[in-house]
Amino acid sequence: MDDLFVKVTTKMILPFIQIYGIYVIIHGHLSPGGGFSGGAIFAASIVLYTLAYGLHKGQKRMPHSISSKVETGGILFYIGIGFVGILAGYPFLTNKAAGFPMGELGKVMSAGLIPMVTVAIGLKVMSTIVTLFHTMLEED
Amino acid sequence: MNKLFTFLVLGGLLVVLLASISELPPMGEMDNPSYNEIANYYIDNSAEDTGSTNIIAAIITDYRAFDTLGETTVLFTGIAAVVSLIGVTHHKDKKKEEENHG
Amino acid sequence: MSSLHFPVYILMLLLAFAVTIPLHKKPYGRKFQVLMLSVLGVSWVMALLELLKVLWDAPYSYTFGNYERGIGIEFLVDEFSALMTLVVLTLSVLIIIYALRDLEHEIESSRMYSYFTLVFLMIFSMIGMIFTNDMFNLYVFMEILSLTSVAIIAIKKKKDTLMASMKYLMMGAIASVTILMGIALIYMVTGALNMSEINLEISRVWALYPRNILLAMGFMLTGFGIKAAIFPLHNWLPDAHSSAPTPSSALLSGLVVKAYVFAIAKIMYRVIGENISVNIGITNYIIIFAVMSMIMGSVFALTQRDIKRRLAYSSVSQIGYIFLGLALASELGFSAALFHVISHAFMKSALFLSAGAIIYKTGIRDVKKLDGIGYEMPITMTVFSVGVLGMIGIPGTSGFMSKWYLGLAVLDAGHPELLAVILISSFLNALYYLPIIISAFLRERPGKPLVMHRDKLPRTMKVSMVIVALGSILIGLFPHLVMDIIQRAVPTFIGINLGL
Amino acid sequence: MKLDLSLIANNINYIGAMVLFIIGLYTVLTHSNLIKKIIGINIMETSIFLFFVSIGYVKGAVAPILDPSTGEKIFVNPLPAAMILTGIVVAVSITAFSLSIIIKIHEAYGTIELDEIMKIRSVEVDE
Repeated sequence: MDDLFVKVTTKMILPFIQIYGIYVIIHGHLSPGGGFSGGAIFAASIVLYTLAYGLHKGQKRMPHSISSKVETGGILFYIGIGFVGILAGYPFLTNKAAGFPMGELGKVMSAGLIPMVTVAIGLKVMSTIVTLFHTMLEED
Repeated sequence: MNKLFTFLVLGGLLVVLLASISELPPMGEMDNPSYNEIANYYIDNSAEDTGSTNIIAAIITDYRAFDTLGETTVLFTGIAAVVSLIGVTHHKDKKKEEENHG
Repeated sequence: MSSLHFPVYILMLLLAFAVTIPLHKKPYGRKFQVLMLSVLGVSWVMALLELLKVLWDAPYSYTFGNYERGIGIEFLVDEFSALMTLVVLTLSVLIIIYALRDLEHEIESSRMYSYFTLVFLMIFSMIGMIFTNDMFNLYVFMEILSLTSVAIIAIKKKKDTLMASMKYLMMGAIASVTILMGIALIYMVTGALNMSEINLEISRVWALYPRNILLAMGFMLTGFGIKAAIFPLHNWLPDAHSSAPTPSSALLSGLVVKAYVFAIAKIMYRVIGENISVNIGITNYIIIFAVMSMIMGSVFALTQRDIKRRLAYSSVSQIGYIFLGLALASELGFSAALFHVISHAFMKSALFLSAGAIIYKTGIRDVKKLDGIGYEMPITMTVFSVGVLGMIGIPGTSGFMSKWYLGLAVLDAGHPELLAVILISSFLNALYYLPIIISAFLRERPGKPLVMHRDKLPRTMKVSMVIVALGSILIGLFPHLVMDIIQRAVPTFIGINLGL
Repeated sequence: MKLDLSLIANNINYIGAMVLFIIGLYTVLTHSNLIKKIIGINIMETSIFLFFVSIGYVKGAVAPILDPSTGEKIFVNPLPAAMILTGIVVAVSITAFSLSIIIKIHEAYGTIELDEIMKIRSVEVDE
């Protein structure tokens, strides 16, 4: 895959895909989308980069040491958010009653734990898809 | 022969399934049993309870957030399983040690 | 009250530890083993406290996210699920202690971290399946369990292991899909996912949509039948359980299958309800399949020469006992089935661990070549004999007690012909298990005199095997310890159906 | 039973789901290529997703996203859609893992056709 057109086009559209992915993640609680779809879109950009530039450069973009930390961190963050509910005297993963800031309906900064969880899921999904892709490529 | 047998069995199963459709609740009706007070609760109260306008996001990350924790764990399990099988080991220091000793 | 949160603490401790294992930079070694065992120890203590609390107070429900039952996800912590959690954690601790040394021979050292990640996720998902009172949550945990249980077989990376795990994964995926279809059909008519809510709703809608419930039960029983390896759907189990590393075999045969059996028990009695289950006639079909499992599993086991395959086929027949108890739809039968879940977990783990020890030391898998092994490895063969005697049902072992309870239940339900089936199956058990012990203790291997040796095994393997065997004997001598708890839990399953 | 066309037209999604389910099962059972078997399992999973989402569908309703400016509307049932999101992720994990097993099987046997693998294995047993 050593094609100049592919490489240049990839470089041009990469930021747009990534920004779209971030947008979908951040607006997960307001519009269709959310952590899974946004994470998948973001991961698609890195998969595209790896396809255009080869495995070696792709892995430099998303090294395994970072992606494994992101995966672990995503779940630990999720568990941590859940324990906020217990610390506040409510069951696991309580949102409103546990004192998360609710904000105003329809704004980006609202809905308590939902955006936080969505971001954690988005990061997790992104790194998982990229790691799966890279691991399977490495095998060949 | 074997293929024909499978074909017949699955054909029979398909007939049974299709015949039973006529007795299922019809699709798209407002008064279906599944469109009950639980679904209405989510629609009516999600803005109040969670402050999210996307009701599906409210369900997956708040009402049923524990499911989603399980789901992220499924993803983690998937990647752990794949890495356990085909991953290049990332504990390189260990490997080097073995080479030195061996 | 913070002790309410014990199920969450146990689950989250296991999950948090599991996800941090891949980050360990140091090579696998002593420090990690100590850390792992201490995490398991802490969760074991919490499970014990949980059980004591439930016995002391009462069963309680735990709803996530401060929502009502039905809106959010609910955990129902009753006596039996607390006991089952304790059993799962006890056996997991012992099997992991055994695995510390045994695994070195079976999988690459660079995969150790991966293996323990998967095992911890597996324990996590089993405990989740045991506690949950929500259909879809059950499905999610079940998927984690089916992925991890395949992965801890495939990790050995031998040729036949790969094919066995592929088969297991295929069957497991089909089973998951069918179970999800069943959940969808039930959701379609009840609109609820919470098991207790469905139970309230279903007696009302049953008359309106009988075909729907029947179809759903058909799908779900097929799915769980595949996962729990009931007779015509068992063909993945012998390959998978026999080719896996020994600790995986013990975990899979002892615990994983039991988690699925407990799930089907929940669905038959807590979700659909005893009356409807009997009314649509599925219990009769389950009795037929259970009887076929009991007989055919033993018959297949007779023909196997590989010791682990023989044990695996024996699992098929023992699962038949459990399903028979479940299908009787009476309190006695149900409690006998739950008792056998626990007693078989201990017996089968003891058998697999001791068989694994024989393979570890001598490399012999053929049962015909085990002559005189009892003198070479007396402790191992004693543990094996305890398991075997339990399987046959010699008085004083836990297997005898579960057969006793099952026999009483069968007579109580008015099926004396099934008693004959139990006896025939026990006889077949004796036929394929006893020769192993007899040749091990009484026959001489050519060229090796019958001199008593000490087992040349790592201490961790010996200790864990002996404790599992002692647990099995303990349950056999004091069955009331377990039975009382089960009998207190049975009313939460049977007889709660309000309508009809 | 008289064939009623409106019955078919009204329940076309359910019929489609059932047919897809059987097609998937047929693919899994009859094809000897392992990748095709995985595709079959994916078809079965898709059929369940179709079935589940159809349960939540209501005629004339819109996607369950509140819009404070337009006010009250009929929404479809949000719960099945939320569950299907989880189901899709589960399906992805299973597919990824089974593909990685297939990679290993190809390494070990040099083929992914089940009948050829069986032939190789029977030869190995004979020896």
